[in-house]
Amino acid sequence: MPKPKIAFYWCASCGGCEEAVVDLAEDILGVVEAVDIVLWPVAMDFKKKDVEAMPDKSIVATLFNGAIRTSEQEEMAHLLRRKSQVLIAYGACAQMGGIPSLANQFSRDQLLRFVYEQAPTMADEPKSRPQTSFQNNGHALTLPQFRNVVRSLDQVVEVDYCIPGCPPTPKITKAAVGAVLEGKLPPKGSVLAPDIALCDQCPRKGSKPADLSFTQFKRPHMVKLDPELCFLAQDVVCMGPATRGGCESVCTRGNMPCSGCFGPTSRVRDQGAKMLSSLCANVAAKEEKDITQTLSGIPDPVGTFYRYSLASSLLRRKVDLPIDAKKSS
Amino acid sequence: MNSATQQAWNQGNLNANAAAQAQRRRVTIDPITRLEGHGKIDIFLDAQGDVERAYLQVPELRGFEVFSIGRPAEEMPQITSRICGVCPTAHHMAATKALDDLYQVEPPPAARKIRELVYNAFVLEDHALHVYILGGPDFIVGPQAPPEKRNVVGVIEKVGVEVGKKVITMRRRLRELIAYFGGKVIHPVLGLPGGVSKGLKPEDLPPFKALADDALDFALFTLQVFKDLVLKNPDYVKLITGDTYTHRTYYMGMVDANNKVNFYDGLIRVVDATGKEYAKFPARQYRDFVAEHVEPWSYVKFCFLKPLGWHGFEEGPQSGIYAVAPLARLNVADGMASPKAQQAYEEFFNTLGGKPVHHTLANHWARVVEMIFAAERLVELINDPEITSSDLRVIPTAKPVVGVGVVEAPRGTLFHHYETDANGIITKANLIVATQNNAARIAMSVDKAAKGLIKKGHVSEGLLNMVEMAFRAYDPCFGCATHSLPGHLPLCVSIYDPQRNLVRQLTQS
Amino acid sequence: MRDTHWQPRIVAFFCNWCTYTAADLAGVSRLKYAPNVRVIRLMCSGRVDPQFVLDALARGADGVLIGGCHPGDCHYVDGNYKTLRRFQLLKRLLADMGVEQVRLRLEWISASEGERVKSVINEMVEQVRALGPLNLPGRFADWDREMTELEANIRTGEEQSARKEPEAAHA
Amino acid sequence: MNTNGTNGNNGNNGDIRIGFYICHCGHNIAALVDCPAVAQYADKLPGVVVSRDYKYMCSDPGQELIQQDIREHKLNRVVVASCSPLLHEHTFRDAVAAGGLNPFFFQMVNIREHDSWVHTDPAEATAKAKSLAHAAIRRVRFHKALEMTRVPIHPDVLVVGGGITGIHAAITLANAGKKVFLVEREPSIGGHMAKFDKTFPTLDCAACILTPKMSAVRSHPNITLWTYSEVVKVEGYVGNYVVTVKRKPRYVNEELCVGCQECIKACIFKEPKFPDEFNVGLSKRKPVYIPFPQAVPQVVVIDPERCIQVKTGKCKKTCLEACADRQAIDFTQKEQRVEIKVGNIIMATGFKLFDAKRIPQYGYGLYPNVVTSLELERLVTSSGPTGGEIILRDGRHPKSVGFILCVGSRDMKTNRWCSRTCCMHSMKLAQLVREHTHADVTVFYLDIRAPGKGCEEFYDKSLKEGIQFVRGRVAEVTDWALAREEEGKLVIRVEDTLAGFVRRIPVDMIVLAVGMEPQADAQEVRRMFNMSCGTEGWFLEKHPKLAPVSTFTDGVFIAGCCQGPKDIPDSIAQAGAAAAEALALIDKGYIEQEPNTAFIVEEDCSGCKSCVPLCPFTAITFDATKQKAQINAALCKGCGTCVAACPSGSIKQNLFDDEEIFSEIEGVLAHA
Repeated sequence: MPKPKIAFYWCASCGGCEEAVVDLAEDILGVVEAVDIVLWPVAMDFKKKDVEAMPDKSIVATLFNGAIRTSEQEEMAHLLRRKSQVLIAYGACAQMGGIPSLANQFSRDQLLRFVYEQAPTMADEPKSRPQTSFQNNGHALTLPQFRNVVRSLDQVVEVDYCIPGCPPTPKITKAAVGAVLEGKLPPKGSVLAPDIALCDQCPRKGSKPADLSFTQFKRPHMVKLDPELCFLAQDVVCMGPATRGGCESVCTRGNMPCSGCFGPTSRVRDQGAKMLSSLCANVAAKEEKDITQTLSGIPDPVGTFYRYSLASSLLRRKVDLPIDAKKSS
Repeated sequence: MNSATQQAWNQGNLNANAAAQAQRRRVTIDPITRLEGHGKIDIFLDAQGDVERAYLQVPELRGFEVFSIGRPAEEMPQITSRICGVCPTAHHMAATKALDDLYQVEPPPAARKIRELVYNAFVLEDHALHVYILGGPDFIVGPQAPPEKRNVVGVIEKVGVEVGKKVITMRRRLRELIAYFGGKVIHPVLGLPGGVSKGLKPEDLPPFKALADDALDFALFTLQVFKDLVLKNPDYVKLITGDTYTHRTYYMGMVDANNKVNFYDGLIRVVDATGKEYAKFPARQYRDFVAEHVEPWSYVKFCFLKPLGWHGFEEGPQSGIYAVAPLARLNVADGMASPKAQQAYEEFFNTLGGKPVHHTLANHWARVVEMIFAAERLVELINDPEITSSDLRVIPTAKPVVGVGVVEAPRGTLFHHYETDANGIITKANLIVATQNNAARIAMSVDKAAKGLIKKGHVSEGLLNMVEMAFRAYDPCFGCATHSLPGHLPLCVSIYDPQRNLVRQLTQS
Repeated sequence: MRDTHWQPRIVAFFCNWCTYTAADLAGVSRLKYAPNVRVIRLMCSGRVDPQFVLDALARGADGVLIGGCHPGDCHYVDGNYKTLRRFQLLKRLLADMGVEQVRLRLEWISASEGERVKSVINEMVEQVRALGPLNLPGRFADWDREMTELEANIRTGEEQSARKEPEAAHA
Repeated sequence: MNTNGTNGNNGNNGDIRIGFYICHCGHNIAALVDCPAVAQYADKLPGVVVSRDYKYMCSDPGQELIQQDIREHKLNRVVVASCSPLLHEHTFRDAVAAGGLNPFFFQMVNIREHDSWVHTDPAEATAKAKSLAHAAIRRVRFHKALEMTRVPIHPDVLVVGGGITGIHAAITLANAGKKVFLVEREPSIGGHMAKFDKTFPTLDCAACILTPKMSAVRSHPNITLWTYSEVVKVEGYVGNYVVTVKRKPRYVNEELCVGCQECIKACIFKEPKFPDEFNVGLSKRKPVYIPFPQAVPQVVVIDPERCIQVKTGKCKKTCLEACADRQAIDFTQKEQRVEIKVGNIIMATGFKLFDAKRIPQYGYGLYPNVVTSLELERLVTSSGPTGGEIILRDGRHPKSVGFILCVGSRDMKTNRWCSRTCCMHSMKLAQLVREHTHADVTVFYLDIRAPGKGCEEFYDKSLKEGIQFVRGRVAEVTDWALAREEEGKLVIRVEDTLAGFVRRIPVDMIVLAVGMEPQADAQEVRRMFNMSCGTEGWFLEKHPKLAPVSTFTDGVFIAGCCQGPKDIPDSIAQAGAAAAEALALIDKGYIEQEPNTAFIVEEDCSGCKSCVPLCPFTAITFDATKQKAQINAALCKGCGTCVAACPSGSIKQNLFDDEEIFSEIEGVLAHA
């Protein structure tokens, strides 16, 4: 019996997800024995045509990381969707847009203009920008189109499962891959991680008082962080209560608060809104100006509450940004 | 959607076939690398089948500089680490240092030492990854070896199972040290302006002391492996010193007060192709020396020395193109700040004909020299009595305005530059990523290698690999991408079982 | 496209005890106000999950109105304070996300203030009307059009040919 | 077993079969909303099996229609679009239950108060009705079978306020065998009524009718009377309130004091020196005093602000000596806080009088002979500071007296409302003035309001007794004489709106008929008791007609002037009504509550504790063993604040769950 085919692919991501799989090396040996990895750009020579040549649905599962920002990434998402029985969004970027989707607060033009024209080190005169197609001495060169919107994978193609995290931990990756191979998959659409918030497993859980209310929020650099005490009890915003567990509390063990990379639980549609709701409800102030004062300790609500999930949030993108229809950027 | 997409592809294929008739021959290596996204090389051949021009393209952009705007500055170490999951620690540290500068705050000695400890551990494990798994196979196994051998599997066959174990164990242990301080090894969280979030408990010290000693042994062992397998092979030496991979450019790197190599802190020094100091400046002055150029065919920006200006992809003293990363660092420094590394440094230059060395492939060796230095720093730092101090933070009080931080990432000089409002909210960010410094030289290398190697339309797997070697030596972040393992096994995962035993499937091909 | 027929749509979340009752009173008093508001009854404005606000906007509401008891009047002691605090930060968040301030409004309307239901609704409808449609479903569709135009962005022939070539090269 | 329908069609599994009904409400809805069109629209929505419009859904045939359809069409969800759910939700739930369905498989759409009555455009009103119906039809799908929760009622009652209203309510309840706690802020019960001489329109002696009731309170075995005490905290909910009462130290042991008043005589202050509150400052008292002769309890009180011993600890304590071996005086008393459990609370906190100084043109506080109606009341009382003699400040008897009505009432600049009693009260005083002094009396009025039983006759009597009535709002009171006859007098300048010219009328004494206002601390009090106030600040009844003594908080009732100005008979009637409401609850033994409680899904809860401090009813606790939060359903009032706040979505709420509300949002936006 031929081994099941597995593929890995990346898009707008940092490569940390790939590293995470590499870090898993010693652990998933058993799994690897059992599968045939047909595509893994980080480790193997990859030819798109080879994938195109595969029969549809011939890949048992594709672990797809990274958000979608370019036309090329969209194409690959469609291609791999066609070729895969199970398409898994691997990591926060594929699942929710990730940190790159914070770019959804800015227009494509703002982005390109700054990077290629306004950056303090830009020296060219006249200014120019990369072109999606360019002729150079008869050499036709193309670049993929840079999209207006950063998208999570499920906003481009249908996704069967998600493995959360920035990056996902070896433990949940191993469990997920095992589940795929054993065919013991939960209902479609599930996130393959515990469906309970991080506090459940946080070593600091016990230190949080049951009557906590906030008179101020302190930014982490403003306070000497107690290595044992719940961050919220130190007035430092921690996304743990609104974030799915399963990461083994690595950040709080590193004495920094959770920033939410595992995304919300299945019962929450918008991670940021929920965290905002919970934190604000527990603000002590009653007078409008005192409330404002307390909340001024959260200077960047979007970046704080949607650090990894802006693309998949209910609003998705700063709503008044233009759509630049031009093909060349 | 699926059917529409299918149609689109069909249409595209039709067009392709039609266009193919009219096209000159063309070779695409896609994708190859990872800067921000993958890279690809397009090589254009002329009618004779010789290379007209090879382009290294980076087809992706994420725009961190822009979406950093509006974020609290103290979040930058964590946000910018997502630029790269391979070298998150480098971004994390550059950002953290930029925050120190922003808030004009000096971390307590223990915090500084922890940062350096973590950072050197990171450089060491990252270099080890490259030497043994990503770039190394080019040499250890040989550039013309069959592809299924030209990977870590082949390396292990050549150097032995025990070595393979050693590499993997050492990387794991080093990464555990990073995770101890940083929470996680991929995207650590320890950096804060004026210190680090977490210290070292005295009871946790002994295993790390042992690790540091083992790391030094390992680094020295690696040098020996390199000497045995590469330097003793005249073909390889010829390859390294051959013209195909040689450019006479400027070099940039960080040096300490004694002009010795330092990864974490110091001044940026630039030397010209003769090794003469061209400039030496603190991070804050980077804008006087570094500028960027845009090519319409790549999303990556090409750095050059600002006073010299951009003159296209060319060598020579008038061209502002410069190199960073191990070879550049060795070229700009007067030596290494630790004895064994100094020894290796001297051997390096003595062997390759004195300073500066212009052979791109010498980067591999320079990397090994740096591994020794990183390991020696580890030993020094972990034995520093202050390393277990709990005095880890200075709470900033200054009004933030602008901060620039620089570190030597494994892949070269990395600048983070932030400007903020009085509340410490980012109003402007500029990032000069390590590989960007090298981008122009890499492009030249690829072009030169392609031209030198591909003749009369003869393109073999081995030749393509040698083209790839031109940029892989720079280790441009996931230079590994093209390391094919057509023998089905992914290179990193298939080697050891949980008991760290080498497993049979390795020979499968 | 249908600007001439466009009417603002406002989703309102009214607490059972004060604002909903006040809206009943407005009815009993036969006050006349703009028909653009759809009221969803909740027991307390404290039940208004910011997700509801975002969901309503994302589903096509041009504005969201939250009505609760006056501070100190909450039937549940201080549910409305929780709403006020959420509202403050949510409003900032919406501003950061490009949603105009008047599209989200919080009003304290006691059970006896039927008149205020009328004036608040009329005022808000006019303010939102002046802004024009938010139409997020339409904007989402506009954003995603770049994906449906995939054909146009598929590599043109020359590139596709390149993809064919390596085979020859390897041969 | 199929008739009760609790199995098959009640379950959440299987097909959803919705019946939709739109009510014409005669013309109330149908005049504006195209009901058949809405019914047609609803008929096409997913899950709708039956869709009808009908003239009066709340009528018996209307309800029967629903029940019949439930049986015939096997409906398992019902939506009715008609009036406000606050009015008829129970009606239709009962109808649905009678049809064999769980009553909570029902959702109501408000298209009368929120639609047909407030809009004018039929097309827009119809569109709105459709989208509201759509929302309900989507929502009802998620409804679950629920049961009303029963909360047992603690039989004891707290009455707050010891005026005539509170007294009557307390006695009524006590007579029914219920234990009553009567809490009064002042040292004695009696309230305003105790200060009155006679009461209108019968002119019977106020003390004669009040004193026996006060005594009854004192002696009733079922009444615990706490004077000089205030409620400081109210927790819990209907049937189970926990109330904290602050008992201020009176430095006299109530059990031991027999009211002999020897201590007052013996006080180091030989003469009364301090304004006497009971006589509105018209007389003086000592630091140790008894508020008035009939005070209940008959116990002295020591004013801590005046008593040298309390203030400095350096008094000879002659009072102690006078009290001798009774040892009732106790300077070591401290403020006490007592916690009591009661099932119902009756608020009878009364009113305060308008401060006449707020209308400076009437000269109160400036001219000594401008007095308030209550001051005059004390003057005419035989037990008052002057022994019933009506005298001016200089001791003369007034020859002419003017009454200015509506001072702080029916006045856009102060209070808009009519205080209801001042016309009658003023006429009563006018008659008494006539009787006592034979002075000329002129009443300046806007309208004479005499609607109570015997009141119009009393007005007639006043006219017959020669009291002058001048219609018009008095512009000012001045002592600036323009004519000889005005010298040494107070001149009332008024536009006589009947005569049609401005008059100047000189008098010796002016009585300001000050109106009633909510108590100064009404806002704090209502917050403490979780009640609402109208815009004027009076405690708000649940329904002005149908539930005049109920509040929006179950188990808290209001009676007397705290709800709005009223006279003694009305106050007593409300006191009885409130007592009856409380008795009804107590004797039923339990109250049914909406099962809209929140609950935590244990396996989903991460134990982050974010919800715990949010609950004002302390229904949420943290289970340290399980490391999860949990909600005590008996304490939960169903506000849903914790549901909205749970950062991991692990709290659900019956009747208002996320999916129900999200589906409503989707529904109201589905129909453009």
